[in-house]
Amino acid sequence: MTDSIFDTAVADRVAAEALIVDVDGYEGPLDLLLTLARTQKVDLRKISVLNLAEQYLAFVEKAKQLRIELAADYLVMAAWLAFLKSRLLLPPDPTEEGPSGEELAAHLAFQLERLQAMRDVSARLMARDRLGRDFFARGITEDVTRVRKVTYTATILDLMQAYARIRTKDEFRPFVFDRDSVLTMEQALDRLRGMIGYAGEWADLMSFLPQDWTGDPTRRRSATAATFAATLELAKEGKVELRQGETFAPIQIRQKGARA
Amino acid sequence: MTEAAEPRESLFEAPPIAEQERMVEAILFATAEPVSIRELAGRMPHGSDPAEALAHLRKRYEGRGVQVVKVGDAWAFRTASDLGFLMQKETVETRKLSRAAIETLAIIAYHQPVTRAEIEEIRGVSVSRGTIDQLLELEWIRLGRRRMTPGRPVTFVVTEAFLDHFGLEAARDLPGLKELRAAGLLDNRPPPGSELPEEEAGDDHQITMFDDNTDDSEDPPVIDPEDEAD
Amino acid sequence: MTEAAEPRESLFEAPPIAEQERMVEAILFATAEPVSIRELAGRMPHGSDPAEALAHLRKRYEGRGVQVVKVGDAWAFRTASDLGFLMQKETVETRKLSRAAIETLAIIAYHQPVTRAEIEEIRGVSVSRGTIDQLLELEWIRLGRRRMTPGRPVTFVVTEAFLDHFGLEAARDLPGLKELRAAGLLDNRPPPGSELPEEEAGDDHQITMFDDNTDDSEDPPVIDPEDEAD
Repeated sequence: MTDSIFDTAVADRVAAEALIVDVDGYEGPLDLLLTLARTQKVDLRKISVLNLAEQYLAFVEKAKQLRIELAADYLVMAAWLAFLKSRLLLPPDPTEEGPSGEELAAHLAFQLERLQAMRDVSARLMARDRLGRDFFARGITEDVTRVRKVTYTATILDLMQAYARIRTKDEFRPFVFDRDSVLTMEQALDRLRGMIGYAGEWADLMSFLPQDWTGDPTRRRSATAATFAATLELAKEGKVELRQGETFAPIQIRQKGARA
Repeated sequence: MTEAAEPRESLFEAPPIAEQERMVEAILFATAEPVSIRELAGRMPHGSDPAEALAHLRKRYEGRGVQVVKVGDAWAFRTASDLGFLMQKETVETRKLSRAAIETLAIIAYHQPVTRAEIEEIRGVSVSRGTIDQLLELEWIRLGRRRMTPGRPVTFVVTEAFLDHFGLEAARDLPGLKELRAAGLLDNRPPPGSELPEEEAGDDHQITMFDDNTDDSEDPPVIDPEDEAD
Repeated sequence: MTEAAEPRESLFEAPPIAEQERMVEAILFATAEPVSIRELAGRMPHGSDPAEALAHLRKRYEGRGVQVVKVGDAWAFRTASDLGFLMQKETVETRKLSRAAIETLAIIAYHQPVTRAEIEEIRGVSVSRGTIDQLLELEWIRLGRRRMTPGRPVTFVVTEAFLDHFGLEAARDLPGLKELRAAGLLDNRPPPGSELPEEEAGDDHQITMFDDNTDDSEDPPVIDPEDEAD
């Protein structure tokens, strides 16, 4: 009996020392609090937060004595717990704003319980049958070959439009005079140079058209345009003069200087 | 199998054969290469008879989607050969035929049998080998008879597959220029209903367009488009 | 194989269900990755009912050495876990996870979607960059939707690979989830006196998160983090 009491006392002392020595082993103040809470050996829901705060503060005090440097977050937690402790011990001040000591304590208890719960489920999760350890996927996998197949498609509409396009292109191709219906300007010029010497008097441009180019409208148009262009060329050369009475009136030409 | 070598082991009870079959199944499934009987025996509890279990397993998978097959002197699961097509993931990509291809196809359809030189003359540009090849590959055109002219050039004609695809009974059912114009297809406007599924678009137009042709079913299937050209 | 291009093909009769079952069997056997119903449907002939075929297949493999298992909204063959001892050779040595990594993983799984600040609040210690990176690298977690709170922090959720690794059909099958929820331990309970309005964060969301899915088994069991982002 005494043995067991003694043992417990020793175990607690060893644990307390271990706490201090292993301070680096804790994953932060909450983890440390959880470890301390376990030493209360009660359901986390029934934990005395006041006791816990005192345990923690005692721990920090001891660490200081042993000149163990505690990380800042352990000290922040200590300050907060000291504040919590005073709140819990002093009668509530009705004029004071903010949450009560009980509320803060309850939240701390909740945090500890939640952390513990997460630890528990972590263990349960990791203990599950796991892929590659307890159950296995197919060892020989067959690659799925990706065949990229391109199909071309066209609709009957595309087809008809394409054909229409080709034929329409034919119909509306840039208009080109067929050779035998075109009097070129060069031809007209040659012809005019030969005739201009005889144009002493004003004469209608149309009278200079070749005889066989006056009948067919297509040929007449071409010959007219070419002859007119040729007279402009001769006027530029200073060989002929042109005049026109009014818009659309006949254009007349004569040799320049004929009257001079 | 190993009993003979290690008589004492056989005193331990081997798992029931059904259980051994499960084991072989799992091992063949999970192992990265085919597994020999010997290796099976090495991995299964003593006293097991992998050959016997394997025989059961083979039987069980007869006619299934996967088969237990022998590879060298080892065993493995393999896809049933008739299901090999499932191991191909086909991504079908549908593309519009290029303008050059569709024009070439149209000329062949309207003028068949037609030589390449003639196609080029009608299109006004040269026809690339690729375009013809593509149409041949699609099986929408095929080689016709050689033309009995100097050089005996090959001709092209459209195929049954072409008619099928375009929903035509015969190439002569294609509307001529006059009908195309009547249908508004000679406009440069974006074609009405170009977004429609082909069958719909096809049918609608066919009704209007083919009225002209319906009664002369005896006509040569080659349409002379010049008939309608004005 | 051109069916995709021609929806009318679906009018053709689908293969008999027994044949579809073979196909699903072959497809699932061929790969180590879980295959979704959708992908199955994409690879099987039109009109097939992969879900139905799967149900048959699952039944067929009950008690066998390999099993048809559900992983999220996908399916895979896995060896029966009681036969793991046969597979020593195949065992994949996974890097041992640190305690921090394991706890972080559990917190993400049970609280998803969860922000880094929330993980730190639960563990009472800052989360080192390497921890998250390691879990991301293992592809056990991924980014969820950003939280619609000031700073729009990123959230983390677990992946299908996580479910696969731990043999879970869905996140709602996590061990002890129901009890934790019932005990209010999955509530996002802000510290008293903090700025957050208390009602906003709490249990309602969590309950919805897991209960929504319970009765429609076809739903992707990987919880869609989008649903819960507030």
